[in-house]
This record gives sequence, C-alpha cells and structure tokens, in this order.
Amino acid sequence: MTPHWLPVLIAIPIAGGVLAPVFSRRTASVWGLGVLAATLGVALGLTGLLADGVISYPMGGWPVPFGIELRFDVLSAFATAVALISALAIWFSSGSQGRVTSPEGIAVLLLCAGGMVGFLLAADYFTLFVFLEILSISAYGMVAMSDERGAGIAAFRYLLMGAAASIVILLSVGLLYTLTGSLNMGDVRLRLPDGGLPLYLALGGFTAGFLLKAAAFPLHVWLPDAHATAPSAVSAILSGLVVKMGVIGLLRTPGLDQLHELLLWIGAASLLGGALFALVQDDLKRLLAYSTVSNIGLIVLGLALHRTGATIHILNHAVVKAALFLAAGAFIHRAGSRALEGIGRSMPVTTAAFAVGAMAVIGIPPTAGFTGKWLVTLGALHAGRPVFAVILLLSSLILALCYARFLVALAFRPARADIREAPVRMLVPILLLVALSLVLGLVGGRLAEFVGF
Amino acid sequence: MKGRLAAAFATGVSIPMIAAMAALPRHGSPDQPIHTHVARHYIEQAPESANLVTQVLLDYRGMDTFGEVVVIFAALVAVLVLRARGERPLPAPSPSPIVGFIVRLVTPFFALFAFHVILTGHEAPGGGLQGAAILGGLVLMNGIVFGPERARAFLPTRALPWLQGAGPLAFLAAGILGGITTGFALGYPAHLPVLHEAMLVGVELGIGIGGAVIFSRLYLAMEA
Amino acid sequence: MSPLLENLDYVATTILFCIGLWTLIADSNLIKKVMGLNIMETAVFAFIVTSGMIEGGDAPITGPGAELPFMSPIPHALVLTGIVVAVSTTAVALALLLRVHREHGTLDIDELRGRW
Amino acid sequence: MEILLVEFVPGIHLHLRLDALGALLAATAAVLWVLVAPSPGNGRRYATFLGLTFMLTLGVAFAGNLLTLLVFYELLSLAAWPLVVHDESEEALAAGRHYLAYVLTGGTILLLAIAFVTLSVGPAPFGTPVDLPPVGFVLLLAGFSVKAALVPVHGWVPRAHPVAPAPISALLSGLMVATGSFGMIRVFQLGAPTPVALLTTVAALTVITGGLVAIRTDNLKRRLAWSTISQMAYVPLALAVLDVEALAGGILHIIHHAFMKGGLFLCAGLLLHQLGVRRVSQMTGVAHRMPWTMGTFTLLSLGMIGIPPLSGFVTKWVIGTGMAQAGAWLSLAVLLTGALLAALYLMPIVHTAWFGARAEGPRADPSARTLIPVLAAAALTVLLGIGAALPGFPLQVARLAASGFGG
Repeated sequence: MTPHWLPVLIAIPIAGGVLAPVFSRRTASVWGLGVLAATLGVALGLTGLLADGVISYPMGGWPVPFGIELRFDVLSAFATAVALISALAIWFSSGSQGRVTSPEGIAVLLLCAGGMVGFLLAADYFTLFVFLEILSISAYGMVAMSDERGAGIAAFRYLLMGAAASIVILLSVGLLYTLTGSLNMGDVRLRLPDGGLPLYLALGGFTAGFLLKAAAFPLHVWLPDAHATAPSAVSAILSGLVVKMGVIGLLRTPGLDQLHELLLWIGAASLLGGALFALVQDDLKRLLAYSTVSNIGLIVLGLALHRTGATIHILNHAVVKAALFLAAGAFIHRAGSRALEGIGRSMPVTTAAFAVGAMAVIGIPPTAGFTGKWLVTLGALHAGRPVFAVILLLSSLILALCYARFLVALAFRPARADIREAPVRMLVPILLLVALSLVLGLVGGRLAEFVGF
Repeated sequence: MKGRLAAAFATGVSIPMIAAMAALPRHGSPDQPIHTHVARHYIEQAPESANLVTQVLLDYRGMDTFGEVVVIFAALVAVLVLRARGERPLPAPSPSPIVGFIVRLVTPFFALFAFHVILTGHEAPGGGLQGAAILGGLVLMNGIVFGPERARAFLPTRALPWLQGAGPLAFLAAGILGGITTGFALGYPAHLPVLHEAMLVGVELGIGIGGAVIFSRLYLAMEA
Repeated sequence: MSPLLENLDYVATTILFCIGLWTLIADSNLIKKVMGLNIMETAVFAFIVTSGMIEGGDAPITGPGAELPFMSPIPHALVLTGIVVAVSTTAVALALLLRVHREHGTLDIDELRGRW
Repeated sequence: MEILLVEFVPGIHLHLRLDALGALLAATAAVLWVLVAPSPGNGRRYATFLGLTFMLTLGVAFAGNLLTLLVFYELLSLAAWPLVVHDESEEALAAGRHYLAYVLTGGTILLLAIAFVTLSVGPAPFGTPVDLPPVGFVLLLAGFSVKAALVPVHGWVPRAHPVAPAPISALLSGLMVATGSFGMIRVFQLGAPTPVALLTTVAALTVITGGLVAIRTDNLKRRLAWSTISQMAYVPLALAVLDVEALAGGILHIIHHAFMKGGLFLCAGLLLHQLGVRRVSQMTGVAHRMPWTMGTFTLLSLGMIGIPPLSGFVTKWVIGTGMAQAGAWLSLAVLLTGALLAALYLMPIVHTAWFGARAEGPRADPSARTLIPVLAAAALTVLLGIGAALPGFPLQVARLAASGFGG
C-alpha cells in the first residue's frame, strides 16, 4: 500500500499555515494547536512504521531519478519533535497579546513547522533547498515578532547571513546537477565523480552553508542577537529546531566523511567558544543562545566521532533547550523585565524545572543531555583523539558554572514582591518538556539501537 | 579599510571557484551528464506540443513549485507580522494627466495579457508565476501612480485571506485529485486527458491569481 | 581551447557572484547589502541556466518548427523557483529595513552598531 | 542480589546491586540521617534536599557498576549544594561556588575515566574483578579524590563546613567525604593494576597536612573540617596497603568516623546555638556552663584520638595490624602520627573547656530533646568500640566485604 502519509505529513502544517490568516486572533491559536497535533499524530505513526525500513514515496508517480522522492528515515523521525515543540510553543504563548498569537503569527509558526517537516522528508537536493527557504523565511519573520527595539536589526542580520548561506547551498546544488545530471540524493551519490575541484567546491558550499544555518562557531554571530531578542516561545523553536536543520542538512551532504578533520575542529571551536561566551553573559536568553552554539558544537563533533550520539543529541538538545527557553519566557513574563534577580523564590515550580533543564543541557547523567555527551566522549577516545573528549568535558563544565551562577542569582537572592507562579498554560508545556527530557535520558540505550547508524 | 578587506576576501574566494568552474564538463557539449541523464528522458517522453519547462515545473517536479508558492506566501505573512506598529500618513500622489491617462488606458490590456500568459503556460512560453508577476505589476503600477487606495481597490476584502492562499490551495487540490486518479499525490492522469488539462490550467490559475494577490499585499504592507 | 575559455560562461557567473559577495560585505548601507545579496542570487541563477545550454539547441518547447537537440528544461524550472525564493527573501529584508529605519532612523550599519 | 534497570546508555544498564560494602554504607547513612534529621525550622527546601541527599547516598551505596555510581555520585554533589548554601549569606554563596567548581570538576574527570574504562573492558560491574587500564585507574582515583578531600583537591572542605548549618556539616564530613573514599574502595574492588605508591604518598601527605593545619585553626568548625580531611585520608592509606585486614579496617573507619565526627559537629552546632561560640579561643571554661555537651564532646574527641575501648581505637587497631602484616611500616608510622596529631588538635579544646577559667553565667545546656542525637552518637562510639568483635557488628561485616576483593 503506497505510504500516502508522507505527502500528507507535509501538507497538514503547510495547509494549516496557509489557512491561518482566515481565523480570528482568538481561534488562530486553537487552529495552530489542532494542526500540529494532527502532524504529531502522523509523524508518530510513520516513526512506528520505520521499524521495518525506510519509507520512500515518489511524488507524482515518476520513478526515482525522474521525479521528486520523499523519504522517511531515522533523521526524518525528528519531525515528531518538530510538531511537539512547535505545538507546546503555541500553547505556551496562547492567551498573550503579542504578535505570536496573531493569525499571521500562527501562520508563520505553522509554515516554519511545515518547512522543517518538508526539509526532513525531502530526498531531492532542490526540494531540500526549497523547504530550507520556507523554514528560513519563516524563521526571519519569527525573530522580528518581538516588539523590542533590537529585534529588527537582529532579524535583518540573521536574514542577510541566512540568505547568503542559502545561495551558497543553491550554488552547490547547481554544481551537483552539472556533475551528475540528476537531483535525487541517492542517484547523485551513485553518479558523483570521486574527486575533482567541482566536487570539492560543491561539498565546501554545502558545508559552509549548513554550518552557518546551524550557527557553528565562526559563523554563529547572528544567533545570540536573534535568539535573545525573539519572544521566548519563538526562541524555543529557533534554538530547539531551526538550528538543528543546519546539522541535518550536513548529514544529507554527499561525501561528508571527507570532511572528518574540518568537522572535528569546527565542533571543538563551537563547543569551547560557545561555553566561554556564555560565561560573560548576564542576560538569561543570551546565555541560553550561546549554550545552543556550544551544544551544536557537540553535535558537529559527534558527526565526526560518533554519529549515533550526535543524532541522539539533536533530539535531546531540542527538547531540553525548548524547555529552558520556555522557562525563561515564564520568568520574563512574570518579572515584566529582563532583570530576573531573586524571582525564583516565588516561582518554585518553574525554577525547579529550569534547574532540571540546566542539568540536562550540561549532561548530568540521568538526564537527556548525558547520552550524547557520553557517546561522543567514547567516540573521541575510540578514535584516539582524547583532546576532543577533554574539550567536550571542559566546555560542559564551564556551562555548568554559567548555569549555576544564574541559578544562584535566580533562587538565592532576596525575593521580590508581587511575583506569582507562572500561569498554567506556561507551566504545562515546560513540565511536559522537562519530563520528556528525563524519559529520553533513561531510554538512551533503546534510542541508540533505533538510530543505529 | 573594510572595503579593501572585503575585496581581498572576495577575490580570495573567487580563485578556487573559478578553478572549479573551469574544471566542469565543457559548457554546451551534448554528451555532458545534464543532457544524457534525466533531461533526455523528459525530452523523449514530451508530447508533440508542450512547454517542457512548465511540464517539469508542474508534473515531474510539482513538489518544488508547491514549495515555491508556499515560500512567497511565507514571505507575505512574515512581512505582515513584523511590520512596525503605528500607521504612517499616506502620501497622496498627484499623477500628471498624461501618465494617469496612459495607465488607465493600458490596465485592461495588461490584465488580458496576464491571463493569456497564465492560461497558455502549459503549451507556450509563460506560466502561472510569470502571469502573477504581470498582474502584480499592474496593481503596483496603479498603486504608485494613483496611490495605495486605488491598488487596494483591486483586491477583494472578504475573500482576501482565501485568495492569497490560492497557490498552495490549488496545489493541495491537484495533489488530492492526482492521488485519487493516479495513485500518487500531484500525479496528473494521462489516461483522462480532459481532467489532465483542467488540473494543469487550474493550478496555473491558482498560482497566477494567488501570486498576484501576494505581490499586491506585499506592496500595500510596505506602502501603508 | 583552454578549459577557462570553454567554460567562460561559468567563470563569468562566478565573477558576478564575487562582486555581489564584495558588495554584501563592504557596503555599510543596509539596502546596498540587500542589493549585493541580489547580485549573488542572480549570478547563481545565471550559472544554473547556462548549465542547461546545448550547442545549437532550441528552447525546450515542442511544437511545429522546433527540432532536436533541445536545451535541458530542468535548469529553467529550478531558476523559476529560485527567482521566487530570491524575491521573497528580498521582500522580507526590505520590510525589516522599513522597521529598522522607523525605529533607529538610520540604515547605516556603523551608526546602528553603536545604537542598539 | 542485583537488578538491571533501564539501559540508559547503549550497552550499560542502570545496575543496582546489594553487597556487604554497599549495605555498610547504607546503614551508616541511615543512622547518621536519623541523628541529623530532627533539626527544627529550616524550611521546605532544606527538608526536601535533605531527603534527596539521603536517597542519593543509598543510590551510591547500591550502585552496581561504575556508570551507575557516577550517576548517583554527580546527583549527590548537586543535591548537597543547596544545603551548603542554606544560609544564603554572601560567604555561603562563595563557598557554594567553590564547592560546585571542585565537585563538578571531579565528576568530569570521573566521566572521562569511566569512558576510558568502558572502552576497554565494557560496563565493569562490581561483582567481577577486571583488569582496569592504568590511565583509567589513575583518573578514577583522581576523580574520587576530589570528594574524598585528598590534599591537592581538598579546598572545598575547609570552606564549606563553617558556612553550612551544623547538621549539614555533620553530613558533609560524615558521608559526603565518605562517598569519595567509598568510590575508591569500589575502584580497588575492580582491580589495582598499577603500583599504588602515589596513592600512599598523597594519603600520607593529607593525613599530616590535615593534622598540622587543624592544630593552628582557631575556628572550631574549620578545625573539625581539617580533622575530617586528615582522618578520612586513612581510608586511601589503608587501601594502598593492598591487605585484606587493612582494607576491612579502612571500611570500618568510614563508619566509625561518620558517627564520631557527626557527633562533634553537632556539639559544635549546639555550642554556636546556645552560647554563640565559634572559636576555640572563646571556649575557655565553657564546659561548666554546658557540661553535658562538653562531656560528649570530650568522649567523642577521645574516640577520635583512638583511646581504647572506644570505636576509634578499633579501626586504628585493625588498620595497624593489617599494615603490620603487609609490612607497610611507613604507612603504619603515618597512621600513628595521624593519631598523635588528632590528640594535638582535640585535646587543647577539651583542656580549655574543662580546666580553663570558669566561664560565669547560667547553665546553658540545651533541652534534653536536642541533646539526644549527640548522646546517641557518643553511645554509638562506646558501643561499637566495646562490642566490636561481636558477630553482626560492623567489623565482621567489613571483614566479609573486604574478603571478596580481588586486590
């Protein structure tokens, strides 16, 4: 039976996004939640089917190299996290009067989710580029959704660098087409010449483009401003999901193994750079943004050393970082401003959730972050490169001190008056994500078999 | 100083790129992979009179065009959502009589030509998006000459949210129809030529009108 | 003929790409940066379209009077989509610039850097 | 008896295992928490984290393989942090930062070490001895030595104790440091591939510096903290002798030291609470105002020094015989100097308290109810000392635990 669920999985969020402006402000959030719940259902169903092999679907019935093919493989299973976290972000901000819950805002969020799902399913380099554009343009719009003064310029810098990256990726797609005459991923890999300058240029273009989209170290300069000025629910989606698309793009690049050395050093630079920059931040969301850069470094390092560990960390970090940004959003919502000194005392549940999230992002054993950190450390030692294991552990140590310093300021300083616990619509998504991060921490072994690179 | 640094960087980048470009298969040679692989199949299978580019756009690689139409829609909602608050007063232009007259004269012919481009896109040069660009340009021309109010007059108010999504919605309809008739989403049924033709024109029309509305709303969002 | 001359078309698009890159980086006015971006995009589209060219080929539209060999239709389709992507990005960029101009009063990156 | 819970990392399960060693630590933790728990009025956060630390110590006791041990070990370090900074004074927060920096670094070194070990020998459950890679072995000891407060990495102990509330200092000294030594014993249970001369020297250095600095420290709690550093170094000292009897003595020492030091800290807490006495110099003749507290303090001090028939003597005796059997005369000498130093930094306190100029003022002993934990600690010290050889007492269980060692 042809798996029609694949095109349906992409169609639902995109159709939802296209129809969102039809709704009023009140019903738009409910529509958004409904659409993403349906997407989550289909994605979970497909992940279940994944047990007996990769699912492929030729669009329009054209056999593989001649038409566009959609493939649902292990990486595409990340679509479940995309649907879940986007839905929780909408639920978190439902009821607030900001631009996020306006019909156009919900449309942008749904299109971003649709773009990500399409990106995960595309098995054709040009379709990959088109969906990368959908999610990128939505992401530029999402950053500018906040009313802060710096949001405009932060979104513009993100757009400028993102668009430059997309153009370089398109150039590489063009080069691959010139070299092989086809655009289907599997077909291109078969027909690629095994060397030559054009191939290296294409490979370099893909890597540079996706590393910029993933905010790996030298190319991460757009991320802190963008993620810090965006509304917290949006930052959760940006840091948790959009940044991961860059890494998954890297995994889709043909001939990634030839870049082993480059990935090692860029990963190490991101790990250490992100952690050191996080040390000097005093605003919570900028701290979380730099922590994302550091964790992306862990994933890029993992691509070279232990691909299963890197893939698992893509999922784990998405869940954990989304929880942290939502908790930050709850703090800022209640404090009214970015100064969060001492408000933790009257918001015990959010602070506890933030603490568990912080433990997870640092990689304290039973939580989700540990699996990735452990596997990549093993990979580093196995490859005989202990220096990367030391860099990895050192940067998670630095991050631990950053988060500890912040937790002290949050929960151990004198309390502030008239601060109440976060509203339920904010607490439930946070607690759900934190619980999920604990569960993911415990099923690391089973997850690794499922991923099984 | 920054200018020189950037120039040095750009030339630095250009050297390996030019070397790689030189090493590509000879430009225009008939036996390079582009012509011997997928493209040759499309050309051999082509019906006797068809615009192959539109066929590739809609039939073989329909998903890309669906993505493209969604991209332009995403740009619209992104622009609408990030607009700075606070209305700016509308500068009411006073068109010179000659320009005003010419625009009023030309508008209907523009529209006619645009719809021609849209509707015959699948056989002759042209296509949905090209038509949308012409229609959008028409609305913008009126807006610039007579002021945004005249441009807004072109757009229906109540059906607007539906109309601006015409592109993606048309594709969804074609996808479902294709799924039912040919067993694969976005497949055009060769065995039912009338439906095949209707779907092609329907999708082209959706892209054309949807695109035109989006272009106009983009202009209005920035202008007003 | 040396390969450089044979693939002159590709080399020309690369030079255009680097001019766009230079404008993107060097210029301090944000609108000029967007223009640089558009030059880069045009260069890549030019590269993709010329890659489909075949000597003595005809436009890929079958019908009376058209004969083999035809240009490859795929690059044209890709570029059509690429152009729309470029337009969308530029639209969002200009809308952002409108907002930046209204909030900060200037579009010069050096002045802005000190401001926000 | 062991249970393999969830496979939380590919190839390695969350492994809980009951053995004599784990049971001993768990029993000590249970008794100590009972002594410490009834401190009134410290708020919800204090109570929750107190319970959490107890649970995690049980986890450390019953961990079945190295990684599970690391899981509970790291969580225990984090759970103890809010207790250390409970007063939220600037000084407490600074001590908390130090504590966290030291302990997290230790945890990170351990993670690296366990990665090395897992790479070469797999999940390394404690039941079966295995040949540890030398690098892994050294790193493991380095990781555990941070919490076991061996000399170069002991910095957090003297800072954390004076700031933490008295019951927490009792716990910190009694068991937090013990988990470090406990970890070392677990490593030795797996195997001791390389010569342990380094460990002996570091342990000896710790015993001596701990004792010397304790003599000169005036702040009572800080002196007791230095005493913990010196006393707890006996365990790695005994381990390095690689003799079953010495090892049993080392295990026993963890238990006895926990009760004695716990009692001493509680006394210090009572002194601070009742009379506001922080410094040894302020304690002249204080015994006449608080005879009961100072009485137990004296008894516990004698126990610490190793005067028979108290429990302190038993552990020193067993370790001593073990060292003599193995011919480790240097370690034996260090053991004795340690006991001498203990006398030098505890006896002056007792002397000034009893024989110093009588401090005027009414009797300030706390109510009977608050005295119970301190008295219980003293009773335990006596009981464990006299009844040491009886079956079922910790000595016999420690010998059983030590007998199973490959090393």
